[in-house]
Amino acid sequence: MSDGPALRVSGACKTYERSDQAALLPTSFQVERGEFVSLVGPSGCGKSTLLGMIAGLIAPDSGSVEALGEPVTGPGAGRAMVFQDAALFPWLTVFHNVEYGLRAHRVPKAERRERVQDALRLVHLDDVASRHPHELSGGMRQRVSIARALVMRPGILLMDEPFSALDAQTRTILTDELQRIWLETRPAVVFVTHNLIEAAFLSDTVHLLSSGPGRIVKTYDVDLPRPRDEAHPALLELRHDMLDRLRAEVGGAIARRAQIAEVTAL
Amino acid sequence: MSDGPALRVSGACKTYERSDQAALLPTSFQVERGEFVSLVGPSGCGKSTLLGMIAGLIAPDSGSVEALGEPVTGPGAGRAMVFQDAALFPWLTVFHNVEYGLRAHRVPKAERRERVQDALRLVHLDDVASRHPHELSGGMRQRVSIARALVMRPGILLMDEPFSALDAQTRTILTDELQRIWLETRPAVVFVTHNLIEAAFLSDTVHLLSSGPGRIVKTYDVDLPRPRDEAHPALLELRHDMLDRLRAEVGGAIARRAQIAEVTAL
Amino acid sequence: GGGGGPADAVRIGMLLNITQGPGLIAVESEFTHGLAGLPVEDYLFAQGPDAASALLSGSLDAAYIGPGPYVLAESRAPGRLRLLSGVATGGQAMVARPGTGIRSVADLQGRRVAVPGNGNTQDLTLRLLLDRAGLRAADQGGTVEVVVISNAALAEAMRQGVVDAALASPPFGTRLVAEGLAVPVPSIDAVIASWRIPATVLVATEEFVRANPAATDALVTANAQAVDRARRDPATVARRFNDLLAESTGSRISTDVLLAALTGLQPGTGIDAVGMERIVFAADVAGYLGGPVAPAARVPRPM
Amino acid sequence: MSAAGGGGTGSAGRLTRASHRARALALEVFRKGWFVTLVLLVWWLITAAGWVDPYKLPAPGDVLSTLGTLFTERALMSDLGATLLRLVEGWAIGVVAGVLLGLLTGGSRTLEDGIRPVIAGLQSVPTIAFLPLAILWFGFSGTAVLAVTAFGTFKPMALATYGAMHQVSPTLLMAGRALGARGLFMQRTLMFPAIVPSLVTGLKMGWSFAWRALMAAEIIVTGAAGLGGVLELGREIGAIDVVMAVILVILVVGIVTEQLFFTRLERWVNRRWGLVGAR
Amino acid sequence: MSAAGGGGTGSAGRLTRASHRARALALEVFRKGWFVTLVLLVWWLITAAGWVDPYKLPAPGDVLSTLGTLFTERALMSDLGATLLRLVEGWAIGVVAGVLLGLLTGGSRTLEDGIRPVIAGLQSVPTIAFLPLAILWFGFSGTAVLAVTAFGTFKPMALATYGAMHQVSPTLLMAGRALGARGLFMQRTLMFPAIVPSLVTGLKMGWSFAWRALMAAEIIVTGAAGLGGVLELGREIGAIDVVMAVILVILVVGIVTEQLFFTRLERWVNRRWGLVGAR
Ligand SMILES: Nc1ncnc2c1ncn2[C@@H]1O[C@H](COP(=O)(O)OP(=O)(O)OP(=O)(O)O)[C@@H](O)[C@H]1O
Ligand SMILES: Nc1ncnc2c1ncn2[C@@H]1O[C@H](COP(=O)(O)OP(=O)(O)OP(=O)(O)O)[C@@H](O)[C@H]1O
Ligand SMILES: [Mg+2]
Ligand SMILES: [Mg+2]
Repeated sequence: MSDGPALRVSGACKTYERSDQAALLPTSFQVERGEFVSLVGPSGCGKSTLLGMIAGLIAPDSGSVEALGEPVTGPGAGRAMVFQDAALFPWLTVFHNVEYGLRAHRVPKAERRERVQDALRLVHLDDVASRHPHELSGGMRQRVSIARALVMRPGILLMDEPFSALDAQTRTILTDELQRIWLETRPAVVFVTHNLIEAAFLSDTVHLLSSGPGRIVKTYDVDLPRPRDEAHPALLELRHDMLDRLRAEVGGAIARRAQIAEVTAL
Repeated sequence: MSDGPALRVSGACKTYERSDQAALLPTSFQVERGEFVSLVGPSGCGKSTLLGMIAGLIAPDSGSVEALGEPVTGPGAGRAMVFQDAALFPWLTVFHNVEYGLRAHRVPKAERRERVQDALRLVHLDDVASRHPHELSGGMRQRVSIARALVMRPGILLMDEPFSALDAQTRTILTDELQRIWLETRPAVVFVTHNLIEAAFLSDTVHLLSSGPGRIVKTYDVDLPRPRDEAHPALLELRHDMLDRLRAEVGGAIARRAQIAEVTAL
Repeated sequence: GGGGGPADAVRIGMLLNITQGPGLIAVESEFTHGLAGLPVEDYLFAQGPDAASALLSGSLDAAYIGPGPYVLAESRAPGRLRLLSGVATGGQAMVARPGTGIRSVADLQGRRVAVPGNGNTQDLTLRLLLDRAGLRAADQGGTVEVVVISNAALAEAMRQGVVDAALASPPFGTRLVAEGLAVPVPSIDAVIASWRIPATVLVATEEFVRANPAATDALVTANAQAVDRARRDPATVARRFNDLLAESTGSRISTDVLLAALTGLQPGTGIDAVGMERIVFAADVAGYLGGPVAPAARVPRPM
Repeated sequence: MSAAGGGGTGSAGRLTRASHRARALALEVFRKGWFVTLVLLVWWLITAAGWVDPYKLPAPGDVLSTLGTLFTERALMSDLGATLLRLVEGWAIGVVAGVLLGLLTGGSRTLEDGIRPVIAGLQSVPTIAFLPLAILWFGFSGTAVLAVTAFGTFKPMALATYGAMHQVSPTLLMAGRALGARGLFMQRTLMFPAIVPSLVTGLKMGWSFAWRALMAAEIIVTGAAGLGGVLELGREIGAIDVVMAVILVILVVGIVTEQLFFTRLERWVNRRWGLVGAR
Repeated sequence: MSAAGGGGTGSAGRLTRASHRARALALEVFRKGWFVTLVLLVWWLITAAGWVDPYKLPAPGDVLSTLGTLFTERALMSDLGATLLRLVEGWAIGVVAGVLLGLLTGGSRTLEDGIRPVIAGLQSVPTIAFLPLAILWFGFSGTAVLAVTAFGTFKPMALATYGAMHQVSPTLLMAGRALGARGLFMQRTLMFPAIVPSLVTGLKMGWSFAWRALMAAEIIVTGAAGLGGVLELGREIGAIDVVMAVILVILVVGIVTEQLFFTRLERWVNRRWGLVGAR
């Protein structure tokens, strides 16, 4: 492994087949090792597309993605992903869900066992290892999903709106948890969210995207000591800034969409 | 119609079949004509159950609900409901969706037409009347759902997490819209949400519920002039109060649940 | 037709089977001018039992069927059908797989013998043969296994050695012999021929006969003419059969085979009372009867 | 989108697009046709090499020429027409009856719990078993055949309707009830349209069952027009080429109805009901 | 919950609960049994009143006594056994083959696009049409019957597998791919378990098709023991009571397998896969 940045996205862009507009214009940014980066922006601005390209699940039309010093051509053990709806395998127990990626990478059984137990302990779920996903609450399911990613010991952790399906209270609790876990394990993180407070609270850097077509329109640095408090006035102020910017962008996007609608008579 | 309160819930409670715990303990409260009341509380605390009883969709085990001076025994035109996922009929156009309740109540065709157009104008959707729901954005769908309720000219409007499936930006816009519409039409509203800012921003009164089993644990009055601004410090402070209280409640609920889990070996 | 009153057409069912030759040729000549002023509608059935059911359900007025289905229908719905006339007698052939050495009924002991269907002429005749030789079918606790194999599958069954012998309806026995898949067993054929078992009879529903006496008379007369023609000129039957076959499936059977098969078949309007009696007896032995068959039902009762 | 083919004139651009489309079409034809081609090739090879007796597997050419003979001598076209007419009739009756029964009894738990297991049980009895009853009760004429075909369609459609009704989103039903819909109005304006997408899938299944039932029924009266009779006569005289020719006709009809009717219907319904990505 | 029956002693409470349970059971029996009872009653009434000739519709009692005779004198039990054995065998082979084909070819668009329409087309051809071919190819032995039954099951199972694979949540597949699953590992550990709940529904449908195919085959290849042979016997000798007795047996077998096997399997899978309300 080289000592460069954890992740380098260089001019990656994407237009989906049968679509008349780019989902994401050429985009470049960089994530340092151990850095926590958030992507925020209105619905459809290409956040998931960008994350998919980093994960190696979507091939960029042009441009490139380099992760941990190597070009991304497909999924790799160094990058792990957490999805919005947890995406656990309902027929496997918690233990076997977390173990799945290790099996896919042919890790020997004894080592698998140990690493899974470590990961479950990290998210405080070692006592429900033998349950099935449907026997867990939404928050617990999402923690299993995080453990399933962390067990791969990823250099880069990718999270696509991991908490947006949870209720506000559980969400607050899990955000705290994520900060703790990240401080303990320190992967580079790319975190997608709609929740601006969440982004401000967790991140070192926040990229704000806009749609129609998708691109990064502004980048914020958050220089606050950790662990942080959600009610810190600087965070609230940052949220306010981003909200204003977003409202302007969404308004613009809506105007553009209306124009398109007129032309294509949707 | 008498001149009493819009709604009087007296000791209504509910235990679902095959459940070992009450979903809602005997609950009483009152909503004045034209008042905006919110219900907040953790998941599973019985908010939807309470709303269903008011709508006449769920029969309380004991206690009673009185709406616009008459006891509730089933759905009635005086009470209209808006659901979390809009619940539009996908095979009908926007116009016919809004018209549906009027058809069910055998309103003559000419009057239906007029009332639907009025309702659509109110939510700024008169130009998409002939589209189908899947041709709309999430925010537009939810506005159709509101029009579908308002067209019934309800004395009481019931809303169950109407904005929780929307992204943050759309949500903010719709919350503003709802305040405007409510100020124009002035029904009594019972509004369920997880979003504390939203509740504080919109309501005259907020009831905070707690689960295990469900009951009202605290009531807040919000005496601020309208139209309001979301960033008003009094609102932020109220949110903070409620959040603290909720955290305490949720913690308690989790502790209680753990106890139950031990006993029933879930 | 149907409904009890006078009919406006005579609906006649038959099978595409050369034992029904007189019926097949009647359709293109004797029936063409109608029967006592009523037009004839003809229907081709795949199997006798279906034609019998169609008679009982009232959707046919008359039919050419084997004596087996007639007797069985009479036993379950006594008095609903009326035997009008004989059509043909004989025609079945016992054939054996080469090398089995089957020469007499006694040789069938422990063998598998094919018939084309349960309760049809061949099935009943075989049971009669066994009974006279002191043997029993396997389903009656005996040693001879009677298996049902459709005419179509018979050649393949012989080839695969699934059966040792078959009592076949014409022309399928002759065809097996012609194709070298089986050899005839003349001694058994001789016994069967001596029994004068009807191959095809003409029946009508009692209801139709009562309501349409003139048409019934005309039907019996027309049938007699067709029978007479078939007896004098078997080639007409062969040609007609092949035409119908080609019309239905686009293929034909060799005329030589058909003519050879027709030599054992005697068209005739008479029904041998003893031959009929034997059929009833065999059906009883096999346990097929739903009730007794009155003696009066075993002989033709034209008006 | 960036300009395609950079620098070409308008007509050149159009040409490029046309050749693109041609290539896409060729790819499509290959993707959908390679397996059929392969099967035909293997079939032809086996028979041409003489590995199998022709009476067991006639050559593709022989089957085709038999098919030709059937069309000219037997007027297979009118058989096909008669069969399709019966099929559509029986199927339509079965569909309407099944969906109506489902809609009318599926609302009540007592009605459904009593009726559904009986229909499910009957569904496990092959149609062929009911044929003797149908002939006795309805006669062999069109009525019996129609009755059997309709009955064969009715059972799976009723079961599909019950199944679909249980999958309707409870929120949608609640929304309807809250708006004042009740009883027949509810079943007609909400329950029925809500289950249409599931029913479309059911229709295809019902069609397959209708074919089965009809073929079994047509076998009785072989002389009358109808594919079943041809099939049975071919079977009776051991003409395997006739059997294969009829199979071929049924197969082609199956593929054509699937592509021309069911796939389109499904696509239309899915679009109308917003079940595929909007836009 | 508030104390039930207020003030009773413990044993009285238990009694009350027992009587509650008895009442619930009675209600359940009524709910599920009323329709069957009604049908039987109407049947009995019609025949007892003599409105229909007994050769068209025998009385329930007559059918029962025929059933008894069949069991004692015709060894119907061994027919039933033979049929069920063939059914299970043919069905199992068809299920395994269909699911395997679906899993192995459903991953590639080219493979699926080529094969699926052919199978869908074949599915529209009633099994009865393939019988003559099966007899020629596999002989008279049980093999032909088994082949036809397996083939009859194979087609709907393969189609069900394709259908189920298209409905697997793309996020789940993406999660698997992101975790490094590929190729056979992916199909085996992710695709297969993901489609199991849909397949369970498919199994029931396959069973119904297997019955149809088997009955058709047994009716034509009647040499061996089997319900189909008895059914055909009843038809050929015009004994409608035998036909109805066999229908009754098939019906009872259908209901019993549904209740004892499929419903349980479905419930188990749904619980294991978390498809019913978690708790
Ligand atoms: N598989 C696909 N095929 C075609 N278009 C797609 C596909 N996936 C996404 N898109 C389109 O690409 C654009 C960007 O989508 P993307 O999912 O990346 O947005 P997003 O920012 O994640 O939105 P959200 O916040 O709603 O999750 C959208 O316009 C979307 O409709
Ligand atoms: N139909 C039902 N049958 C049995 N239990 C139910 C049913 N509906 C709700 N419950 C239970 O009753 C309790 C209250 O449910 P309810 O839906 O009213 O909560 P809620 O406050 O609306 O929750 P959320 O915020 O998640 O919507 C929960 O424990 C729930 O599991
Ligand atoms: Mg996204
Ligand atoms: Mg709720």
